[in-house]
Order: sequence, then C-alpha cells, then structure tokens
Amino acid sequence: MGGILARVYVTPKRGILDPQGKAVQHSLHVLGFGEVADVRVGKYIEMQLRDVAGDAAMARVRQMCERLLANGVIEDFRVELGEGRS
Amino acid sequence: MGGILARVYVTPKRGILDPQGKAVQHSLHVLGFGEVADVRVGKYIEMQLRDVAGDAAMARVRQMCERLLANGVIEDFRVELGEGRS
Amino acid sequence: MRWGVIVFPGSLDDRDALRATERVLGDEAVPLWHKDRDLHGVDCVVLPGGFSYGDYLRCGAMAKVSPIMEGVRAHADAGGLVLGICNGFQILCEAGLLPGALVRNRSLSFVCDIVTVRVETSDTPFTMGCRAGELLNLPIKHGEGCYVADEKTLAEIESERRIVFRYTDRGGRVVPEANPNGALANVAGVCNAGRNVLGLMPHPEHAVERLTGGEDGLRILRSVQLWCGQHGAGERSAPTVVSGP
Amino acid sequence: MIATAPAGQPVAADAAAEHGLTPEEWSAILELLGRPPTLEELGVFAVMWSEHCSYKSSRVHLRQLPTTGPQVLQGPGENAGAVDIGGGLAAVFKIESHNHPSFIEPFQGAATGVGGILRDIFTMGARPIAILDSLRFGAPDHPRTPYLVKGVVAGVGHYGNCIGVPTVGGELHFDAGYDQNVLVNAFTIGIAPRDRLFRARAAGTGNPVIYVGARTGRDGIHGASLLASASFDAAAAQKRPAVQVGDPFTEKLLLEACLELMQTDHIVAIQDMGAAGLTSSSLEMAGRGGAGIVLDLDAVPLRETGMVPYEILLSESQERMLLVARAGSEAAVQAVFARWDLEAVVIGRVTDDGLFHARWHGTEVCTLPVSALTERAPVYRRPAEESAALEALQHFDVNRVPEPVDCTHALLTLLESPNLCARDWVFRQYDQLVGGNTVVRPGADAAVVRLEGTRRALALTVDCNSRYCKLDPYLGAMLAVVEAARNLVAVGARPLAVSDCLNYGNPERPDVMWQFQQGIHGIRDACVALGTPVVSGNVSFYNETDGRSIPPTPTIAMVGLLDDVETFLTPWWKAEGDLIVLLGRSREELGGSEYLAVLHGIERGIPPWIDLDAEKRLHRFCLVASQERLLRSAHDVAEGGLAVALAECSLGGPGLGARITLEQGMRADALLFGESQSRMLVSLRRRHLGRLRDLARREDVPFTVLGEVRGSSLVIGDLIDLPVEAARARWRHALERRLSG
Ligand SMILES: Nc1ncnc2c1ncn2[C@@H]1O[C@H](COP(=O)(O)OP(=O)(O)O)[C@@H](O)[C@H]1O
Ligand SMILES: [Mg+2]
Repeated sequence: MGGILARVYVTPKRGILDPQGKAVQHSLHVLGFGEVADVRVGKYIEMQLRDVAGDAAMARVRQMCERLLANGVIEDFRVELGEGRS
Repeated sequence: MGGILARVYVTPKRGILDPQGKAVQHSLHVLGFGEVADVRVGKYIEMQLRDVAGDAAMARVRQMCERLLANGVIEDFRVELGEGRS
Repeated sequence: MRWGVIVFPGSLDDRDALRATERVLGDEAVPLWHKDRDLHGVDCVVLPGGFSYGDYLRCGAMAKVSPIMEGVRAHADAGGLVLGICNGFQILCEAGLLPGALVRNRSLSFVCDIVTVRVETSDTPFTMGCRAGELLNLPIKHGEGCYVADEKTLAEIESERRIVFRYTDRGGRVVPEANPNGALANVAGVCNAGRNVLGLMPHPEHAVERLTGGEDGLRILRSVQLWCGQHGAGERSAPTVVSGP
Repeated sequence: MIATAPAGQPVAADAAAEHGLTPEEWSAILELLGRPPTLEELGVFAVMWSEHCSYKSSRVHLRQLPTTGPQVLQGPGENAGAVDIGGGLAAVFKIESHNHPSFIEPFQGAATGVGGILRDIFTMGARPIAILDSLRFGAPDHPRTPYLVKGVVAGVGHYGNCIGVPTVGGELHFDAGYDQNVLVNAFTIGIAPRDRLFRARAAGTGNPVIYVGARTGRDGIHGASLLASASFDAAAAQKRPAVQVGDPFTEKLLLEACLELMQTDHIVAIQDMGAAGLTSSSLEMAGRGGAGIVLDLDAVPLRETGMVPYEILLSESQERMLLVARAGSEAAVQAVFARWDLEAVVIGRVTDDGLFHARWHGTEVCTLPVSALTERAPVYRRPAEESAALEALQHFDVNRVPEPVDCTHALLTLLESPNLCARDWVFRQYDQLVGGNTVVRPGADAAVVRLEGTRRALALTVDCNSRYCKLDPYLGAMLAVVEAARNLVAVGARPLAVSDCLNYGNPERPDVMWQFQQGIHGIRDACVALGTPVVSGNVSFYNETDGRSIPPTPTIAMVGLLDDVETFLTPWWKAEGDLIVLLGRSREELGGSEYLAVLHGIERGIPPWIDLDAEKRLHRFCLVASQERLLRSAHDVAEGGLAVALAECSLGGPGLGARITLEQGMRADALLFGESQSRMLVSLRRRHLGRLRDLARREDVPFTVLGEVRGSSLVIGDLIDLPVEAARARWRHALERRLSG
C-alpha cells in the first residue's frame, strides 16, 4: 500500500542566535555570493509512515516533533503531508 | 525593496548510510511511533537574497549548493524561490 | 624534513601536530595560515584535527573553500605529501582529494577513546615504515567519523589497496564491536590513487610520548620522515614505494 | 515587555517591583540619585543589585574564607584567581555555576556555562588548558533526569570539544533533592606568565572602550542575573528570557585573538561580558579602576533590528568581551581582531567623573554614579537558624539495620548504583586529550596535566558529598575540602589552592542561610588547616523550586602541583604479587553512607568524623612515599568505603584481582562499606615494605598490610569473592543502562 510521506521543517526560532547560519553566510560572502543578506540553517526530515490515515497522521507527526524532532525552547517546526512511496 | 527568499532542501542520497535517520527512527519506535517506516534527516536552509532577479537567482543559488551547501558525494539538493521579506 | 601544519579558523590539534613534528621528531615545522595560498616549500602538509568553522553545515565544508586549499591541491597534484587527521580527513574528502565522506557517528555522540587500528598496507609514504598487518593503538576523538562511500567507490579503494587503516579488536580482528563510529568496512583511513594523500580519523600526533597516549603514532610520522629522506626534501615526484616486508 | 516604555523616561515604584527590587531597595535608589531612575537606569540597578551580581546575601560571610598565602598571585575579586606554580608561570582558575539555564535548556545551558568560565580565564591572559565539570541531577528514575543528563553532558562536551580545551575530570551525582534544580558547575584552569596577568581595572581618561566578539541580540535579557536571583517556579517558565545559544567557534576565534593581542601592550583592562552583559562588564571595570565611563549605545554591533537601549544594556549574548585600550591603539587592536574575522568597535571612553553615562539617539539614558552600583550595593546579614528537622535526621540507631547476608551481592549492588558506577559513559563524550598534556585522564582520583616544556604537572579535582552536607552542613563542607585534597595527594600532588562553588537554596530562609554559614565555616577551617587558600569562587543561591531547596552543595575544586610529573600515581593495581596496604584507621561509621542509602534506603545519621591533623600526616606520608617512588598505586577511600575502593583498584587499569584479609572487630558492613575519613589504599613492591613501614611510623600514620595483588577475583576473607571481569562490565555499563531506562 502507498503510505504517507511526512515532511518536517525545523528552524531556529527568530531572535535565537543561529551560529551556523552566520558562519555559512560568511563563507558565501567569501565565495563571492554577496547578495546573501541572511541565512538560517535548520533541519529537513522526511518520514515514510505506514498504516495511518491523513488526519490522524498530522496529529501523530506533531507529537513526534514536540517529543523528539524539534526542541521547542529554541526551534519552530512545520509539518507537510504528502503521497508516500509504496 | 523586497528581496527573494531562497529555500534549499538538502537530503542524504539514497543508498548512502544515514546514521542520524536510523537513530531517529529507532528513538521514534521506542517512543511508540511504530508507524514510522523510514526516516531521512537532511538540512533546510533559508536565504534572503538582495538585488537579484528571479531567473538569475536560481542559477546563483544552485552554484552555492554545488560549491558549499551540499556535498554531491552523499547529498542531493532542491531549490525553491519565493517572495522575501524586505 | 619540513612539515607544514595548516591553521584554519577552529583548528584545534594544530599545536599538537607542531609539537609532534618539531619537538618529538626534531624536524622543521611551520604553521600555514588558511588565508595564504603558499605552502612555503614544505615536504608534507598536515591538515590538523579540530572543528574548522565550528563544524557548521558539514565538517570541513567551509574549510575546503579557503585559499590555502588551492596550495594543497597543487602540492598533491605534484606528488607532495598531504596528511589529513580527523577534521583534516573530513576536509580532504570534502575537497575531493579523497574518496567518500565522513558522517555522524552511529551512536550520534562524540567519542574519545584509545582504539586499535590495523595497518592494511605498507605501500604508502605514511606506512612504509610499518608492517602490513601491524596493530597500532591510537586515540580517536570525533563526533563525525563514520566513513561512507557508494559501493563502487568502496570496491575500488578495496581493490586498489587504498584502505590504509581499519579498526580492529586487540587481536587484530575486524569485528563490529571494534568499530567506534559505524564506518563502512571498519575504515579508519584511506589514501588517494597517487598514494601521496592520506586521511585518517585516529590521531597519530597524540601518540608520540610514553607519558601522554603512547608512542604508536610515531610509526606513521617516522614513515613520512623515512620517505622524505629517500626522496629528497623539496623534490616533487610521485612517490614510488617499495612495499615493506 | 517592560522594555517598551520610552527611552530615558523616569519610572515609578511598580516598575521596581517588576524588576525584583524590594521597596527598601527602591527608596535607596531614589536617595542615591535624588530623583527617580529612567527605565534603563532601573534595569541597570536591578541586575547590578541582584544577588548574582552583588553577592548581597553572601558577601559578609565570604570575608571569613582564607584567601592569602605565599603561592597566591591573585585572590577573589578579579575574573579568576591565580597561584604561582614555579618557572615564572601562574595557574589561573575558577569554578562557576550555570544551574538555572541548564534546567531550562540542558544542552545550551551547560554549553554556555562552559563558554562563560572559559572567558573568565583567558580574560586574565591565560590560555585555558583544562576543564572539569561538576554535575548533579535528580533521582535517576525521575522522568526528566535522563533527558537532563544527556543534554547537559552533550552540552559540556560540545563547547569544550569544539573550542579545543580538554575536559579531564569532574563529578556526577544523583539525589532526589535535585529533581527540580540540577547543578551544573564548570571549572577551567589556564596558564599565563606570572608577570603578565591581565586585570579588569579601567584607567586612563580618554582611553577607548572597545567591544569585541559576537553581536548583541535579545538573548537572556535578565537571564543569568535575575533567573539566578529568584526562586524557580512554574511562573519562571513564563518570564523565561530568550535562551542563549553558545557559539564555541566564535569563542575560539575570540580566545586566539585576545591572547595574540595580550602579547602587545595595547590593553589597559579587559573583562568578559557575562551575566548582565555590557552593563556589568563596563561598570565593574570602571568600579575597580575608580573611573567613569561613557558608552555610545548606537555604536554597539547588533544582531537584531529594533533593539532599544534597555535591551542593549542588559542583553546576555555570549562570546563578547569589553576592553579598554591605550588611546591611539584602536587601529592596532582592530587589525588583530580582523585577522580572526572578528568585529572590534569603539563604543565609549574612560572618563574621570566617576559616572556611568549611556547615550542613545542623542539622549543620555543612564547617568549613574559607578560606586552606587558597585561598592554601595546593598549588603544583607540575613537571619540564620538551624532547621528543627535536622536533629531528627542525624539520629539513627545502627542496631536496627540488618547486616547483609551476602556481602558480595551487596558490593555488586553498590558498584552498579548510580553514584558509584563508572563514569565512562560521561567522559567518553569529552575530548580529554587535545593540547597533548593529559597524563592522567578521567577515571582516577584526580586528573594530571603536564606543564608544557617543564618537568612539573598540575593535578585537578572537584568534589562534594551533598548527603554529608545535608546531615551536617559544617562537617560536610569540611569533608568536601578534605576529600579534594586527598584526591590530589592520591595522584602524587601537593594541594595548592581552592576555587569553590557554593550552591544553596533560598537565602531569605533562615535554615538555608544557616546551612550557608556552616558551609563557609567548614571550608574556612579545612582550608586553613590544609594551607589551601580560596582564590576564586562563585555563589549560587535560590536553587529552590516551589519552596523545596536543594541539599547544601559547596563544590570544591582544588588544584595541586607535582614537581616531577614522572612520580604521578593512578588508583589501580599494577602487578601480581604487589603488597596492598591500608593507611589510616577504620571506625564503625555508617552515618550518611552510600551503603545505607543504596541497600537500606536510609539517609540519616552523622557523617564520618574528621581529624585534620591525622589527615595532614597522611598527606605528608603519601607525598614523601610517592616522591621516593615507594608506591605503585594509590587510591583514596571515599563513598562506598573500603570494599568499593578495593574493587575500584581491581576494576580499573589492567583489571587484576586481590587477596585481602581484614581484622573483624566491628560489624562486617561497617568494616566493608563504612566511610571513615583519612584513609588511603596503596600497593607497593614487596621489597619496599620495610622502608614504607618506617616512614609510616615516623609520620605516625596507621599502617595495615591487607594482602596482595593476585588472581582474577577480589577476595576479601570469607566475606567477598568478586570475579573482576564480570563485575567490571556491569560497573562500566550501569550508568548508560539506567539512563536508557
Ligand atoms: N561529569 C564528569 N566529567 C568528567 N569526568 C568525570 C565526571 N564525573 C566523574 N568523572 C571522573 O570519574 C572519576 C570518578 O569520579 P568520582 O567518583 O567523583 O571520583 P572521587 O570519588 O575520587 O572524587 C574521576 O576521575 C572523575 O574525574
Ligand atoms: Mg574523591
């Protein structure tokens, strides 16, 4: 059966220091990409889910984010659901 | 002027070992999320670009990915362009 | 001989590499600044351990684009010796001077320990003073030392005997329990096709004194001395190496 | 938030309350200024007068600690203390707490704690050479404990590993008393030429004040200062400031740039920006130098848009330093930082008017007498009274405790218990080697770090038994000092000096204040007796949640010196046939022992007694014996008593067994697991027995040959038969198993 593909985007909260983004921006400038005004580096997580219906899935994935995938103190997350590979 | 917001998705290549994805999947199972059949952990990078037109931007961002943001040996990347904050 | 140790922003074991080559081996050793392009005529350039650019984005990703790497590439193409230790190994892979890549340890946590590695070939300037099959006890300390490569690449480096070190148990057996980071085929170090560029996760420069970490690292550093002695300091010809006994 | 009031406008009493200032403190401010303060000035008063920055509850008591001695180069009062270690070198060290932030966000809290103490050290001109971490968590089975432990350990490792300073030791304890208030105390030691220590005294009217390092964001406004100055409760979660994220990479650049600049003489004064950021660093420099300072807040490099002066003054963004340079040195200073890709911006000047001026968009938002914020900060003699409950806690009848039927099983249970099992899982996550001078790594009684280019080495340890302190805050504090010293002696080092981190509950509670005073007295008496002055330290009050305080926890970091690094010792047996000797006397003392807690669930009684003279004789004996190379190993007898100490000698290193016979003469459990002080286990070659015994007689140290190193089991009379290999695996993996639940 074709399951569900969940896409999770975890990004540093606004206002929270993102040292990684800062360092990447610096290197891009050194490489001559001066047009880069700001960089934020986060996580992108793809999950294949089996045996779950779409509506239930959303709630489950949000739980996964709160309990493991994202750190609510310093990170925000966003979830998208799509057609999974079978 | 409102610049361009570039979204870059970097994902581990299929067939390349992704220890982090494996570990995350394991932890999710331990937490009772048995429906998770596969996990890939990648990066999500948001960049604010200034003074560039959309078509040129795409080419520039792909260069950034090839030269720095992604490692072709183990990673694939995808770029999306959108409306940036000004 | 003359060693050069590159200092990237966030290099940490650069001072240890300088101590090992200068104070312990008694060679000439100079720091090389990442913003330079010139290697100041060194025979062997060391990319030291550490967290260049904080390991942000990917280990070695940002170091690979610094000016000094142009010098390193030219040096390597001319047959000069390049030794990448830990973060240096990661940088060489990122720069494409070595095959494969290094990713998060399977445990997902940093590991500091003394491990046993087996010398897989003495047919490199870095191991010509060792016996193939010889066991060395060396420190490791890394969070991203899991060596990965696609099957084709792995098969290739296997057949070309370019896997220079493997993690083993104390008895020299290649077993999963002896693998500290999940590396494919227990790979601890590999070299390029020209055999003049070596990368390894363990730290030979931290095993050069009885009092601090043992002396097995000298087996590797002395091999480099030996090779440079035979090939004349400064000379730039691809290494032709007689296999050890 | 309060900071949205218009800049430079006067505020009223209610704002003071919001800032945690008492009505009395508010009227004191009005009196000092002769007018109501502006919002910015109020914020400055709030942080400078906070417990964390002003030490208002502890100052009068801290004065009792011994802080002088021939070895002391810098006592308390600067960024860190310093002692003379010979060869023209100074050892610069300090321990500091980061408790509340680590409870809110364990990884970043612990990481920024390490980052902060590292800055304190290189601010003095010293290159950091080692870190220790002292960690305390709640019961292992508390639902939040594993998460906190994993986060904190990963955070400590992240910062230390990434900046390239080895973490060579520490401690880890579990106690339900820390369920809601974990303790994360980080220690750093660095080395500098003794005649080139940098201090934080602003001087030279007209000299530029230069801001270096990371940009200023809204991180932790009122974080360290106010969080650490009020009790913790559900509401604290609301007032939670933006969490500080550590950037060890930037700090590494800052470290190298500062040390490079310190080779020159462009610097007049330098101070890191820690708690209360720009405000406290500029005020403390001005205060120490008796100078004034004017800051142009428009010049401060900002990370975020729309920041108001209140936020700029109080931000606790990490990886920033403030320095006063000689007039004319601006360009030279900026050149050094540019080489390391760091910003260095002139944001003010030193003045001679004794005032703190902060200007923004053409208005002066602060005009304050520096002394009002520093030496004229409030000082409290808070009421202190022993808790009524304590006496009951100290009373217990050992005869009601059944002796164990199977002592081997009892020993194994102890070896697997959270406070006694091996810490490998922790320190494997730390780079213990970078720098190339680590001689004794974590796992021994103390770490030994060679002094580059000399024959000497430093020994480092941090210790505290908070159960002892709970049962007797005076004796407990004394025992913490004594155990630390004994740990140094065990590796062959002469104790030099102390840095203490005094973690207590709410000082507004008389019983807590009493615990604190008793703790100070204990440290004072032990340090005076052992000749180890306190050269730096830190007080962390308000470790209390919903009215419940932590056990009193005065962690003692101690530094010792080996004149010849080759004479260092480790705890474990070295060779079959070596003799095993116990130094010191065992008494029937089970009060407050790990044995009672683990096997009988009893945490009562009176901690073991300490005879400081006997302790000193033991130290003298061990140091002579190690210098004359009469010993092959030494290990102090601590938590878990003689049996656990013997087991540790077998389980570590090569893993050799031993044959031991003990004179009975008291309860078997007291004999095996009692925690009598001033004891040390040593092993030696047979031929040295005579000389060692004579030495013991001369130094008047009780000397008992217990047996010999032999076989693959630890055998103690007919009480214990422990196969080393099997026990070792269980001891090593117990911690990880518990944490993975
Ligand atoms: N949090 C920690 N970080 C690093 N090392 C630690 C930590 N906890 C314990 N250790 C190390 O484990 C060993 C045993 O710790 P401990 O039982 O406190 O020793 P002792 O009882 O001699 O003070 C010591 O070498 C100590 O440095
Ligand atoms: Mg101890």
